Amino acid sequence: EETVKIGYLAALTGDWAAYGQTEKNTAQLAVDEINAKGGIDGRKVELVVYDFRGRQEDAVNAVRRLLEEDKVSAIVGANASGINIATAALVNRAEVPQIGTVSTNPMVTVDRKGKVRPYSFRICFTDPYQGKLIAWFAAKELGKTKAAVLYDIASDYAQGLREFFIKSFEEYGGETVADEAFKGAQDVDFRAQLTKIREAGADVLVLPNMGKEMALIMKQARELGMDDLVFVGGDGYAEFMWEIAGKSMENSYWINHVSPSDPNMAKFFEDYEAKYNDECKEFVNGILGYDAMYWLFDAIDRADSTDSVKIAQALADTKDLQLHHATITMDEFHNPLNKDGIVLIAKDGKGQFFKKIKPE
Amino acid sequence: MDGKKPLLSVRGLEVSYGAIKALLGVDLDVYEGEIVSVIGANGAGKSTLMNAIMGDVARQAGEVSLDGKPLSSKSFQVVHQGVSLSPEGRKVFAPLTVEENLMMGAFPRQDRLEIHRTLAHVFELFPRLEERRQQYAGTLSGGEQQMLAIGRALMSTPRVLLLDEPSLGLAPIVIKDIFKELKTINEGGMTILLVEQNARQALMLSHRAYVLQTGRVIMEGPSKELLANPEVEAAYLGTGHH
Amino acid sequence: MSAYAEGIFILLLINAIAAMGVSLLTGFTGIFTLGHAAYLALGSYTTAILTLDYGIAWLPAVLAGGIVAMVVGYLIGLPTLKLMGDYYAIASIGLAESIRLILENWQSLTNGARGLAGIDTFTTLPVALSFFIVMAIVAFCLINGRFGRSLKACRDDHVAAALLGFDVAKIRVASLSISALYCGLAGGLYAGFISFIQPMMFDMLKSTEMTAVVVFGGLGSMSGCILGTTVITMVTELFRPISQYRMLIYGLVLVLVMVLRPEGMMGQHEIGGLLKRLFRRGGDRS
Amino acid sequence: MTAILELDNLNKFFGGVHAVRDVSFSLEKGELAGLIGPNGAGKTTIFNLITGVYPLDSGHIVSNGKEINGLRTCDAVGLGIARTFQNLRLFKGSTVLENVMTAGQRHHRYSFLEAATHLGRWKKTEKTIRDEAMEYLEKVNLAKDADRMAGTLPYGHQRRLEIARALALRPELLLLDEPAAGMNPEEVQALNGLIVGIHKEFDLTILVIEHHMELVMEICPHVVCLNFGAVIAEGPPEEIQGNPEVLKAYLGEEVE
Amino acid sequence: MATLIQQIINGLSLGSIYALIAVGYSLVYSILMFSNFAHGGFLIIGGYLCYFALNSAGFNIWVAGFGALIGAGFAAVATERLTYKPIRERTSVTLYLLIASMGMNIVIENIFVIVAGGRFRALPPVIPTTPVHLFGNATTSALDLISLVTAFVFLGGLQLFLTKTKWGLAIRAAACDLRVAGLMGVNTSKLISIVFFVAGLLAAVGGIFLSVRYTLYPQLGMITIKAFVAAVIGGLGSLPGAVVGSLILGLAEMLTAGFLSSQLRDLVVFSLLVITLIVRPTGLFGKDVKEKV
Ligand SMILES: Nc1ncnc2c1ncn2[C@@H]1O[C@H](COP(=O)(O)OP(=O)(O)OP(=O)(O)O)[C@@H](O)[C@H]1O
Ligand SMILES: Nc1ncnc2c1ncn2[C@@H]1O[C@H](COP(=O)(O)OP(=O)(O)OP(=O)(O)O)[C@@H](O)[C@H]1O
Ligand SMILES: CC(C)C[C@H](N)C(=O)O
Ligand SMILES: [Mg+2]
Ligand SMILES: [Mg+2]
Repeated sequence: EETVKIGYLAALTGDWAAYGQTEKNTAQLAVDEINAKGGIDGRKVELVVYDFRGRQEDAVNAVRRLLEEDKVSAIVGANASGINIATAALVNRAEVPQIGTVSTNPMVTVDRKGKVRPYSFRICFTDPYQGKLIAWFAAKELGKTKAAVLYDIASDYAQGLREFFIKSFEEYGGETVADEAFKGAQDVDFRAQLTKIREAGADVLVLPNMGKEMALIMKQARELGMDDLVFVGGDGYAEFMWEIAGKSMENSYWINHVSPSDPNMAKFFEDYEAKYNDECKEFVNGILGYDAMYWLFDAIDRADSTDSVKIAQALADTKDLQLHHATITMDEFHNPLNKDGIVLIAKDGKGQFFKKIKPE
Repeated sequence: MDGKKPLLSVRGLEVSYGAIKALLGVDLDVYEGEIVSVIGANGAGKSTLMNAIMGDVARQAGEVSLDGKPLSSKSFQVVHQGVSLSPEGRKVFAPLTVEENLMMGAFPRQDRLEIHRTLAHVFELFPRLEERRQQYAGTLSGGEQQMLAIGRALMSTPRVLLLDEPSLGLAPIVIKDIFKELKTINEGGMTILLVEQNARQALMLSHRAYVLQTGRVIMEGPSKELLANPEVEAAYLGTGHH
Repeated sequence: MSAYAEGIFILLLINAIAAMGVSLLTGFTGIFTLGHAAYLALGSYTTAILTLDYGIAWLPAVLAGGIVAMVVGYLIGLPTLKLMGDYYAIASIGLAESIRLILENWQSLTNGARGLAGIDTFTTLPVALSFFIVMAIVAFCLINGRFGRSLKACRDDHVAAALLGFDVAKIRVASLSISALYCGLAGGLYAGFISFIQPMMFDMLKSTEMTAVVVFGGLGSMSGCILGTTVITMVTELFRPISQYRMLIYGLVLVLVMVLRPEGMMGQHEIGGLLKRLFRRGGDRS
Repeated sequence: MTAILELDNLNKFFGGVHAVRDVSFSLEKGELAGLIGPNGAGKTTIFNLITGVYPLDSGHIVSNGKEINGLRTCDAVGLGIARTFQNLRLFKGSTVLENVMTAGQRHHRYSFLEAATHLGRWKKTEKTIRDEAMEYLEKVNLAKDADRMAGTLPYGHQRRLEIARALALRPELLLLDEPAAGMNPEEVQALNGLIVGIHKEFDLTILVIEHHMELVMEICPHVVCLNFGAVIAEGPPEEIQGNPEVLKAYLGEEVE
Repeated sequence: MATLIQQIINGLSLGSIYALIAVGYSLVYSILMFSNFAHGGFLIIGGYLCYFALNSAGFNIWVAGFGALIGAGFAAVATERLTYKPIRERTSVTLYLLIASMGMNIVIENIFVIVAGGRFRALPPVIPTTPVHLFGNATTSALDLISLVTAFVFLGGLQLFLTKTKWGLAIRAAACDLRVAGLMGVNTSKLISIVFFVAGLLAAVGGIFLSVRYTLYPQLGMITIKAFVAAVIGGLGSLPGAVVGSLILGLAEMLTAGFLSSQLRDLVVFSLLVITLIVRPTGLFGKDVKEKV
């Protein structure tokens, strides 16, 4: 019988290992489930996972290998916009679809001229929307007026989200009093920037970054005695941040794609726990990675082929597809339409559902 | 010397550098209170002999002993056993001052007061060194460095002092002084093994001598006899001055 | 050849071009560098920017990359190559990091730390091979003859070399410039191979690797450095799928190379010379 | 006859050390002169001043009527000056032959393009350089060792190789710093012959630093003696040998 | 004004962390004349040992901390015996040691990537990180003050040892010629082991401080490159230089980030390195011994 080879791009080591390990596990879970049911229309699924260590260079090499050596039909991952942007040219030239799990930057699916990249997809919402969610929450729900942003200049995601947030926040009448940058994967000391933020009198600090840096920032802010500053972060929220930031995390807010207490996901959490003897801590990556696989299964099924071009077409044609965490429909730019914005609150040592928001 | 046991004794010493055999079974004895010189052409293996006694190059075969006890194969232990070497080519510690170099010579010694007495003595012998006490050894002139190397070896007040070409690059007057000084310290009880290109002076100073040729002892005996030996004269003493 | 094997072969050729550059500087001129990734970076950025933003054809773009690297090498060499030994090596770390950070901060031109994606993949096997052959011939010709001898003189004893009439500073700068040219060209080809570049790719680790490869092959041996590149590229590429272990193995290789054969695989010899000797010896026997 | 080298009131300080003190003397073209003096008298320093290794603190160095103060080391050869070193400075990573070729190549040119391709004049020129280098090696009796690595030669041979390398520069003025150091009397004798031989054959002016009096007194008709950086005596060897100051500072009382 | 004071305090406190590490670099450099890039590796060994001793083995902080120091010390000695020593015995080119040390750093880092995983670990705040209010609004954390004091204590001790004892002299002699130092009666192997032990110990102290200040993960050793730069600016081989260089570097970084642009801070760091080398190759406190011809 013909098998379908699917590549998975995960950060198994490096700063993002926690995200990547979870995705790898959930992807394998999905594959095992589908194979247990006899595969997709009789085709067994084979998963090839490569580590990209959180670096574009390694991601590009891994994708080359997936395309040239393993000849996969489709690729899932990575979990960061910068990685997807770096690998987009390769997969589009090779005509193999790639689905980003939490890659939210618009450039993941459109090129520099604004044209859609035919083989690039994502399962999450995009940053113009996320920026608006954060701005709305900070301005309207928390009533903050003086925002500070501290963002990672080395990240496509962080740079984009910062820009979209500032634009929206000003539309909601707020003011950005401090706009500071750092270099992800290199900087660990943020006290200089935090001092400036303190001086600027900000009442909310917006963090559009990856987990490690956000955790260090929160920790150092509290150490500098900035006790009243409220943290509102983007979808980089991760449970591993508690280990670094500890109590400094408490009562921070996080805009995100999914909720850990989503009843539709209960079975997923159970199965995960049973298989890996570990709660699915990075649940955002877990859920989106899992559903990205199911989305792909569905597309392969509809394409009725392992041909990557046909699969890509099927992905693009997705309409009202019921997945576990949401029902998705692709727009012309390969972004799912109308996804929920969920706010998590960091409380009692873990991330909890706070509320669903819908900005006007 | 008959009947007496040698202080330093070398038996069947062999050393090679990779494929090159530098010493092919050397026997040599130095008795307490003696000055013994080793002469021989370039590349005969004189320096190798000295270094092998010190354990600074590996001995492939043979034994070296001091007072009947084997000498260690590690140079730092040999020094503690009472043998020290002024190596060929000066080898001073360039970034240390003259004084620090000399204090390094006294490393194995514990007797602080005595050390300062020896230091004063070395300065007496080489007044130039005292003038340059705080100068970095690396910036000394060639001859000054040679004086420092000798002084440094003296600082350890060893039972046996090994000198590898001490006169290299020194002014004639200094050579004379040094040979005189060697005689004095020898009379004071220090045993000396001396390697020299300046064979005539070495033979005039020493009690006994060995002639080394391509890794073998080809002649040995009282220095006076060797000095008078026409073969030695032709091969090693030259005809020029001195 | 499968596309994948071909990819590794291309990478190998590119690495070998860079290694020849480093070898010229480190092996033949005795200047240790821990910053040559910077010239790789300059070459690849020049090529990438020229092809992406200015629509210039790849060949002139690659050549321009080489020239930019060479000019920067020259300008850097003037003030810093009076430093000797370790101190130049340390300075080269600083210089390379500075260049990398400038690339990272010059957002409008380089897209900063996020890198440039979607570079045309023009470095096919014939392209890489032709570059390699030309560059290798030039390298071998240069080191055999007056230029090679003057480099070695500066390497072995710069004071004596000066007294033979060599302007040591000038020769060192010339050596660095040529070496930068090689790395710049390699960088341009690399950009056209990998399709995505980012300042982080040209960090200290990469620089160290470039020098280590040359040491591994044997300082003062051109063929040795090519051999060294082959071995190290193969080892690291073979272990790419098990990436957790790949870096560990890479580190171990570096250490083992230094511990077991600090004189390198080829010592100071060239493959040609060894073959000749072998042949001669064989002839004697018969 | 003009002076090929004139030192006029040279002074050099190292920190507090006045290493060279108002030194003046000159060498006529074609002379073979000796420079002697106690250790640390400043002999090597004078060589270093002449060849631009150290900058001069005051005074003038005139070569062939031209003032050459502040000369860059690498320009010394251009003025016809070559030297050897008290501490050997060979190119240890090159063969004996290459050492000499490296010096000799300055008299033959080919372009960078020819160097990078081995086309054009390359082959012929390289052959000439090699042949000439072999001739110099034969002069110093090292031709049989041409393919050995320079560093593996015995000490005395290395000294001769330095001389061959200096000769290949085709200098007018050759400065030798303790060429006989570490040699036995036999070898010193041979060296005497070599120096006298090249002096004649290449029409050289030679200034030699030595502590081996059997060398200096035998072959140098002109001897300069330094002490504490200053010239204390100058003249023919017989005169120097009898000079009480030289005796006291340098030779020691009784001289044969 | 308040900002300036705060930034200066930030700079000094960052500098004091660098200082702890830089002293280790300088110590090894002063004897073997090479920059031991494996120092970052020793640092994370110290950090992880302390972490596991506290969390898995349940020791109290004193025992855990002591164990970590000893452990890292031995790891450093083992590294020296297994890798540096054979190299040293074959060649005198110190650059080989430098490359080997970079290799060791990669090895150690990736051993932890494999055995400890990529997760971030935090040492419980064994060293208090509570804010300490200095004047007005200016704050620093207790940890920074302790690390500054620790750096000075170690520095003082080492400096006394190196300049006032004959072993210190022996270290400096061995630095310039190991064989000849042996000929003076110095047991150079033992001496070098001791130096590495102390360097490993210092690295572990740095590792524990860093883990508490930031977090513990395999790539934590990366920060040592800054400490290395500081050691060079101060003058490799000079311990006071290492401390002064570190404080200068910390200040330069924080003031650049605070008043110019945070993106430029590393550029300033490395430019400072290059400029120092060009103007004064041996750094602020290094001594310059010229080669005699
Ligand atoms: N490190 C080395 N590697 C290889 N061969 C060596 C080494 N040291 C010495 N030799 C060789 O060993 C032999 C003996 O050398 P050694 O230095 O002992 O001679 P020597 O009698 O001291 O000569 P000299 O009078 O020149 O000092 C020589 O042939 C020399 O070439
Ligand atoms: N770079 C330097 N720094 C400090 N002092 C120096 C330097 N070079 C030489 N000296 C000092 O200058 C003096 C002259 O040195 P020089 O080397 O010229 O002596 P020399 O006459 O050649 O002696 P020798 O016969 O011993 O070689 C010496 O006392 C030496 O210590
Ligand atoms: C894990 C997330 C912070 C990733 C982010 N949304 C990105 O696109 O890069
Ligand atoms: Mg000898
Ligand atoms: Mg001299």
